[in-house]
Amino acid sequence: MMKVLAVLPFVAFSTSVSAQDVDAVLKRDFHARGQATMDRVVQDRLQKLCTETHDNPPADAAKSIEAEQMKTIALPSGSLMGDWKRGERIAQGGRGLTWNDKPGAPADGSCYNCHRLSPSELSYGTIGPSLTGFGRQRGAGEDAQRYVYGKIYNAKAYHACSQMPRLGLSGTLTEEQIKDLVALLLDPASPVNK
Amino acid sequence: MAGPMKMRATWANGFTDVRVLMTHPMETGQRKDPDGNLVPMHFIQTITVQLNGKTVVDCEVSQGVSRNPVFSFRIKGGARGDKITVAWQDNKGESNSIDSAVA
Amino acid sequence: MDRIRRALIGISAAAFLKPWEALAAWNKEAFGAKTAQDALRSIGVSGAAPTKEVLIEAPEIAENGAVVPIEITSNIPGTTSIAVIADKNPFPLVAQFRFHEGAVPFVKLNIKMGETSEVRAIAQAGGKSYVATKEIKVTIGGCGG
Amino acid sequence: MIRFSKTVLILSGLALTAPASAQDAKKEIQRYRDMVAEGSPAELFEIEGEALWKKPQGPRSASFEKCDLGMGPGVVKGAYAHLPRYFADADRVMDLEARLMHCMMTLQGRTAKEATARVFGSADRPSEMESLSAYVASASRGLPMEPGMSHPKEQQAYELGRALYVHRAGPWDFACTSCHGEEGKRIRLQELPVLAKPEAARAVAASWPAYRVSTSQFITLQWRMNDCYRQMRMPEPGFASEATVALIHFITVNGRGVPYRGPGNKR
Repeated sequence: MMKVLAVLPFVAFSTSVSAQDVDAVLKRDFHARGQATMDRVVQDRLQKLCTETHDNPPADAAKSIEAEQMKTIALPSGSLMGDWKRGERIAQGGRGLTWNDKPGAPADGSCYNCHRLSPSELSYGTIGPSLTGFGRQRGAGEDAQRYVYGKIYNAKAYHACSQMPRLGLSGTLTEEQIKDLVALLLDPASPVNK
Repeated sequence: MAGPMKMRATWANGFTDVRVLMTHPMETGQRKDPDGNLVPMHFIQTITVQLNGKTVVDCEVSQGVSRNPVFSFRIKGGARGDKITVAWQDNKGESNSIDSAVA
Repeated sequence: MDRIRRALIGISAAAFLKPWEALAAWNKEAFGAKTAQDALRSIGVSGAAPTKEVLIEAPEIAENGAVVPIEITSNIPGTTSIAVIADKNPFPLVAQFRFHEGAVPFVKLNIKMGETSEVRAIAQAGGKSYVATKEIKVTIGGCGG
Repeated sequence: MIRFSKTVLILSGLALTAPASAQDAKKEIQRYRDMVAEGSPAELFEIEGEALWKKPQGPRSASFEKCDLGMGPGVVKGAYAHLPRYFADADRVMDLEARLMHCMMTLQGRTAKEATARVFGSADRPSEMESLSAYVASASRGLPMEPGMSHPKEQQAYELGRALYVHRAGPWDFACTSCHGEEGKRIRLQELPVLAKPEAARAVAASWPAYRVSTSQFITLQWRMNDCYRQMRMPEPGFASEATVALIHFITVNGRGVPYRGPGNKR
């Protein structure tokens, strides 16, 4: 058995590591630093499900999680359109919540890390879909505003194992900042829609 | 004491190619340290390249050269075993030099 | 101080110089210039003629402005110097190289660029100046590695 | 040794217009990386590291010259190519930095606290660990990467690394796979290797540790793990801990067989 293992490292081992093992390792090997406290290593129900299923949860489990996450989204009353210029700055920046960020200081959205937005920005990521022209295609109506606000606040309400952070629920972005990002995506004057 | 330098001089097809690495912060005087204090200007200003003791290239450079500078020069002629010397001096008067034989 | 040093070097016997004592003086005025024009004036260049005989080999997009590799070759016979200027840098003149007998007018170096800018290479030969220009875009990178 | 490449002069007169497409942009960025890699200051760190290797340090005033990196006391050549591996004297799997730390404690008589007080340096002051890593890694250039995979603890470390790689946690719900899970993706302009796959892992195994041009620092895989977890908004992993060594082992085993050509160059 040992010999087989040695020459075939890419097959599954009998020495498999359980979720409990990983939890114990994280609790032992990681330590709190700055605002990154140890409660962050504890998985919630969603994180457990996505880890166990390699981000492919069974449909019913996904539905139940998505419904649960949808309940966390509290839409502010009135217009959800903020200022796209401030939104562009929030989309460009990548600060917030790390152990060397100042606790309480405003965070950014890290949007360009994963998405293409304003076409003039050449340095954009591709983990998420391109959002260039998003408002041109979707319009800037109330439904579009609600969808974008909700998606930024808690992307998991739409796809249980989305790789996009729950930027509102996690306390990363404020209501005002999310509105500014809604404007960046939907405002006809935003460079995203030019 | 200045950090290390490294040089390689190679002869091929009638030319000697010289590549030299220098350890130097090349501070612009505009960068702040983690405590928010400006880091004073500190950068190499002059460099000479000599072949067997005779200057073939001399350079004046600014803080606009990247940290840990790397330069390549080319000399017509030269021969294996010739001595190449590269020396620098910075705005604080610190200096360093290295020599090696053409390979 | 520089002038005193230069004077001292002038009177000392060349045979006893340590390598760095043969170093040239530093053109404070040119390197302190805040515009490309002022820098050029300070190194004695006016009305440089655009040319294809000075080649700038550099990427059109630099992933990081802290290190922008640039390689310059002058094919103009009798080239005695090459200056490198990044127009939008706070101090545009980055370097000036003087080539003596035996040197090929060629240099490769890494420069800093604060933002997207034209980079110029100015070659001097036979009392005339020639310029090549290339725009280099500076971008924001990922998380490094 | 300086990797010297002949410069190409013919190209420079061409292509003076701005890149028109994403394809051109990609090509230009590759050209940028190639040109930067031609003159890597990584070699300056190798020189520093060699001096540190030979310098007596700690309460016992000992150098690293009797440090056993797995090939016998003092053998540097080829040692990096066989790491991480199981060490019986410590009864655990160690990567290069874990082993250097072990030598600091057992040979030089330094405490764990002192040995890890400053493991990640700055541009102004590289850490001892970084310079030593540059030196030791450079002595494996050209040799195939063959991390240990025969001891049960080596297999356990690999499995722990695999499990950590997909483990989602923290306020942003990230796992390694959030960025390094799908091929062809990038953050900003940085391509993201899928480290569970041999093709991508080989490039990593062959080139780390490396000089990072954006910060003028020499960076190691321990630094990479640390900074990834920072950006995942997680608490800090212990330096050379079982968790970080397991991840490094997972990546290196996935990329094994490739000749080492580092220390490399990173953006």
